[in-house]
Amino acid sequence: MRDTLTPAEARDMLAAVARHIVASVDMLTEIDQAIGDGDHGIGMRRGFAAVEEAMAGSDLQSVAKVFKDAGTAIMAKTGGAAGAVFGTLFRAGSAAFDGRDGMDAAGFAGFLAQGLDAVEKRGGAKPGQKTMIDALAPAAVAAADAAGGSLGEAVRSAAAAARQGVEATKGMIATTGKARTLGERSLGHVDPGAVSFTLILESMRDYIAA
Amino acid sequence: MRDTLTPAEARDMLAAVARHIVASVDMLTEIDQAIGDGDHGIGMRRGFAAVEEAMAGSDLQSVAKVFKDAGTAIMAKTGGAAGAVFGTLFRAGSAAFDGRDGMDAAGFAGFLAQGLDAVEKRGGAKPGQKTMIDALAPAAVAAADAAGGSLGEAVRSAAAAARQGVEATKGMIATTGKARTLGERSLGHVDPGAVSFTLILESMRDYIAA
Amino acid sequence: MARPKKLLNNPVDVVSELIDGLVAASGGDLQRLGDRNAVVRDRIADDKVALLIGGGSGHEPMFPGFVGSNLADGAPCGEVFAAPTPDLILDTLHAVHRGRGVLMVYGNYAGDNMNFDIAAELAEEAGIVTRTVRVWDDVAAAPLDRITDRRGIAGDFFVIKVAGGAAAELTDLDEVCRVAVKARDNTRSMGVALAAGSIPETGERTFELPEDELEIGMGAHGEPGIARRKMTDADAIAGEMVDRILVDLPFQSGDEVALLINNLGATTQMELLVVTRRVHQLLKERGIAVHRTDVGSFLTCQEMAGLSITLMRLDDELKRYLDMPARSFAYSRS
Amino acid sequence: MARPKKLLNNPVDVVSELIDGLVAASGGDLQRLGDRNAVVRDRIADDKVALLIGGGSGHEPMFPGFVGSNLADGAPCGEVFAAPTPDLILDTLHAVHRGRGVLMVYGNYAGDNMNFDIAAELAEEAGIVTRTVRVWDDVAAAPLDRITDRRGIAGDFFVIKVAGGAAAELTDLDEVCRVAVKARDNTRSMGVALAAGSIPETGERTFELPEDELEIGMGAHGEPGIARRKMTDADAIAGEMVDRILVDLPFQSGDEVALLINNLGATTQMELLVVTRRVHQLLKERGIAVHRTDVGSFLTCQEMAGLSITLMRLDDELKRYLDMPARSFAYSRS
Ligand SMILES: Nc1ncnc2c1ncn2[C@@H]1O[C@H](COP(=O)(O)OP(=O)(O)O)[C@@H](O)[C@H]1O
Ligand SMILES: Nc1ncnc2c1ncn2[C@@H]1O[C@H](COP(=O)(O)OP(=O)(O)O)[C@@H](O)[C@H]1O
Ligand SMILES: [Mg+2]
Ligand SMILES: [Mg+2]
Ligand SMILES: [Mg+2]
Ligand SMILES: [Mg+2]
Repeated sequence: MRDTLTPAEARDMLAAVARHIVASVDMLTEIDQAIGDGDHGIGMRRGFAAVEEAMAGSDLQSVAKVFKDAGTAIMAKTGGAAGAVFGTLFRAGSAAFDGRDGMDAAGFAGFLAQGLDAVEKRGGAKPGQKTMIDALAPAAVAAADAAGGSLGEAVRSAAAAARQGVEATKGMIATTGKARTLGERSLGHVDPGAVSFTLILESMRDYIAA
Repeated sequence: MRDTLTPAEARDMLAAVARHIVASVDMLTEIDQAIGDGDHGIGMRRGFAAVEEAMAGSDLQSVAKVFKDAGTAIMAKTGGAAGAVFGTLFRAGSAAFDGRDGMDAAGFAGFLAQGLDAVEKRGGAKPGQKTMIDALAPAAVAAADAAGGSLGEAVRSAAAAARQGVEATKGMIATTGKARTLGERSLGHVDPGAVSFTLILESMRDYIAA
Repeated sequence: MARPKKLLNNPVDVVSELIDGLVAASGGDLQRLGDRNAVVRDRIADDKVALLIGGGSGHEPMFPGFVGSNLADGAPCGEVFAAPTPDLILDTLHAVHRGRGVLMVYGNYAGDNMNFDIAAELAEEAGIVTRTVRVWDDVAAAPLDRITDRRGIAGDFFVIKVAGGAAAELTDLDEVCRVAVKARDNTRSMGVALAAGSIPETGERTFELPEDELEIGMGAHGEPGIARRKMTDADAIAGEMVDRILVDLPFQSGDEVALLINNLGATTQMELLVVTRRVHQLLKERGIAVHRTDVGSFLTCQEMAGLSITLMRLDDELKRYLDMPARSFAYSRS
Repeated sequence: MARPKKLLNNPVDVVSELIDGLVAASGGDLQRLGDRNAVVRDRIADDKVALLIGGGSGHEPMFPGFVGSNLADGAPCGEVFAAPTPDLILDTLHAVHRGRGVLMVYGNYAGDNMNFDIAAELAEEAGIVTRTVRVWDDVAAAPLDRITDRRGIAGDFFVIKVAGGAAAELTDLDEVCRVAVKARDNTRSMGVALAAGSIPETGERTFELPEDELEIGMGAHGEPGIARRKMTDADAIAGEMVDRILVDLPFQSGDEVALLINNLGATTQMELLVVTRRVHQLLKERGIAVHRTDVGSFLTCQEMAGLSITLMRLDDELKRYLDMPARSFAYSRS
């Protein structure tokens, strides 16, 4: 268990995240078929395959740079709502690592907080509208609560909060994105973007724990 | 059993023929689905529904007129290959009754012979090409052979020959009409127009026998 | 396979209703022939050689969608997949005739041939001179030595476009006919079907194709083609089709052609464009120059999935008439 | 329900391949942006206000089919059903910019909004002025008091046509934007789906509809509509759709409108025309005059069966730009 990640470790972690997302394409697509247009999996695969490539070429200057490179790759390759949302999360969130040598719990909490802020500004959605924000917002809260402790603990606790957030989206009626017009019919289904976000955190958690 | 039909009887007979064809729409359509474009039944229904109407309004001047009126109705309403072929059969064939008071065996044989001649000229098809000609031609031969006898016998014998002709079309490869490009795949299927022609004769036979 | 779902009223009235829709959409350019299933242009120039086209319905926009300026003057519309009756053809013929005779262009099918021939004979009795050009562009329908046994498919469009241009400019029926024959003789097509269309009145598909197969050379009513293949990629199919088309005329290096990629009904534009791309590549490899490309629904077969490829070899005269501006429901070009 | 059969190569390359086809078919009028998935006009007048349109692919001919003269100047094309990336939008924006700013017109979807907004911010940093008009014509997507939550569907076409005309004539970006906003604000649409389309890369249909039902208000990606109905006749469905559209703006007796009957993919032209006929009848009954009617495939959803109805209320200004001649892959008018 590492408590502060070097830029190289952050890069390896994001490469592992990328592989995990790419491997989840079918599950994510299926979820989007239920309440969206059925392309979330293939979109995330495009974006995170690019992240894996970008990580191989990332120059390890800093954790901020590594996260920003990941965000740039997502933004450039994913397309759709997910590309803008996850690209914004990584690019805006990366600023939380500016001036920090490595990635620690406080940095991680800052990443989620600043990422959340930017995503809300970008898309205008708020918690409760059945988007990835419903996993991101509770994760940000949990990480802030754990910001004084270990990185492993902060990420674990954020991932658990995100997973709960995913469950909570089942009870929400979508009011943004392509699920918007489903109305009540969106009840009972989880939000695909929220699932993707949670997979990202869970995969970070597993990397750190390993 | 009538041996010479009056114009009124000829009209009633063709009305009965028309009802029989209209009632056979599904069977004829199914046969055309196998080797044609699947519309033979509905085409014949259009034409023979018009025959029934025309018969109700036919002026009973002569058998020739009654048959010609039927042919005109078929020509005007059926469309497709069948409209031209059966319209031509009735219109050209009706000339065989010119100058005759009623419809007897010789007139009937002339109807088929002159009708056959006109249909061959119109469409350029010859026996063996898997068309209604393969029922019409043997029926015309049988009727000619029976032309000296009773009308009932002539029609019965022509209908039987037509039915055999239908069976024989199973062994033929279509070289005209929409079944043309089926090639060997048309083997084993009967020709829809040949079936229609046979239904016409069988229905005449039943009317005369009743 | 499930029956296709269709948004229709009583299917018996479908031809009449679609003509009403076409006339409404034309904004006055088209008129219906009384209450008959035929359309004629609102204004036809005096002394013009008339161009009459037509055939069975169910192939929209063919034929009525190509009645318009520098295109056809009128079209009798038969019931679905059934040639129009001689009466209807004759009445439409009378409506478009302007004293210089009528050229009739239609697809080469037994039903159309017989019904148009009967109408032509009746017209002749009424003193109207007609000429006939039957389109037989489908190379899959018969070998070259029996070319007159071939069906007319999307190549109809090129012949109509050229004949329409010629009929707008030339004043002699035989001259217009000569140009149309030249267009016909230089046109070759082939189709491929992935799934069947259906006839509204029966609701039944006109053929069955296994889930993993396609048929090359399928006709516009579902008449069988020349080969079934396991589903494979678009480039392979396009290659096989182009090969069979090129060898037939034959088209040769140095030729200039017009290309038509026709949607048989339910195929996505995406697929049409992928095939367009491949055909362009193949023609370039063979040294054949593409003068112009049309992509879209020209001769459909209800909701049949599939497409056809048509090539017309051009000379200066064909090019001139093909390139003339035109305006109709289904084809407008400036 | 069986997976739709498609004639494609590797579905991952489908957008790139369809753009090659489109550029080939354009005969030089369109250029591809390097090896990117975007098309731009071959010649764009100096000093012209540029019109940029775009969105996810899979809706062909929307958007790239409407890049042409008096229409749009360029279109970045996202992957199937996915908004284009900011990078792609920005690069296309640079390619069409001629110094007078860029109007961006696209459908109102979260993904498009965010990606185009990011591109606009980056453009601004580079000194290029942009304006945005999001099309939200789908009355089924949200109530009128939340109109900015509505989706953009086939009404995109009217806004593009009018904006394209305005951008060709007017020299001020804000003026072009004003006209496009007016077009958008006077446009209302609704769709009905009978069967689902599919995404090439997954091969799966985007929704399931029982064999005997249709869905009114279905979105262009299969987003649910407002009502499921048992299959019924075309006139009943057209009536329900027209009612909901008319009441929304509202369109009133004395209004003059443009009408668009759009094929969502696999529907026959026969069906489109039957509905065209009915909509004309209904509008006539309501005292609404139809200035022009377009029927065909404008914004499709792969092989979805169904259609949409769009009305735009006209004034002299809108009519003028709508009626301007235009020429592109998917829309030519003289
Ligand atoms: N305004 C928004 N703010 C945050 N997340 C959003 C917003 N709109 C959509 N999303 C997220 O994007 C996901 C859909 O992504 P994806 O399917 O890739 O894009 P698209 O909706 O363009 O098909 C949704 O599940 C949701 O989590
Ligand atoms: N040239 C021809 N001569 C005689 N009969 C023909 C000819 N062509 C077709 N037929 C007959 O017409 C029948 C088909 O009729 P129908 O299905 O109504 O017309 P279509 O082929 O136009 O769909 C064939 O079964 C055949 O018997
Ligand atoms: Mg999606
Ligand atoms: Mg038939
Ligand atoms: Mg037929
Ligand atoms: Mg999407």
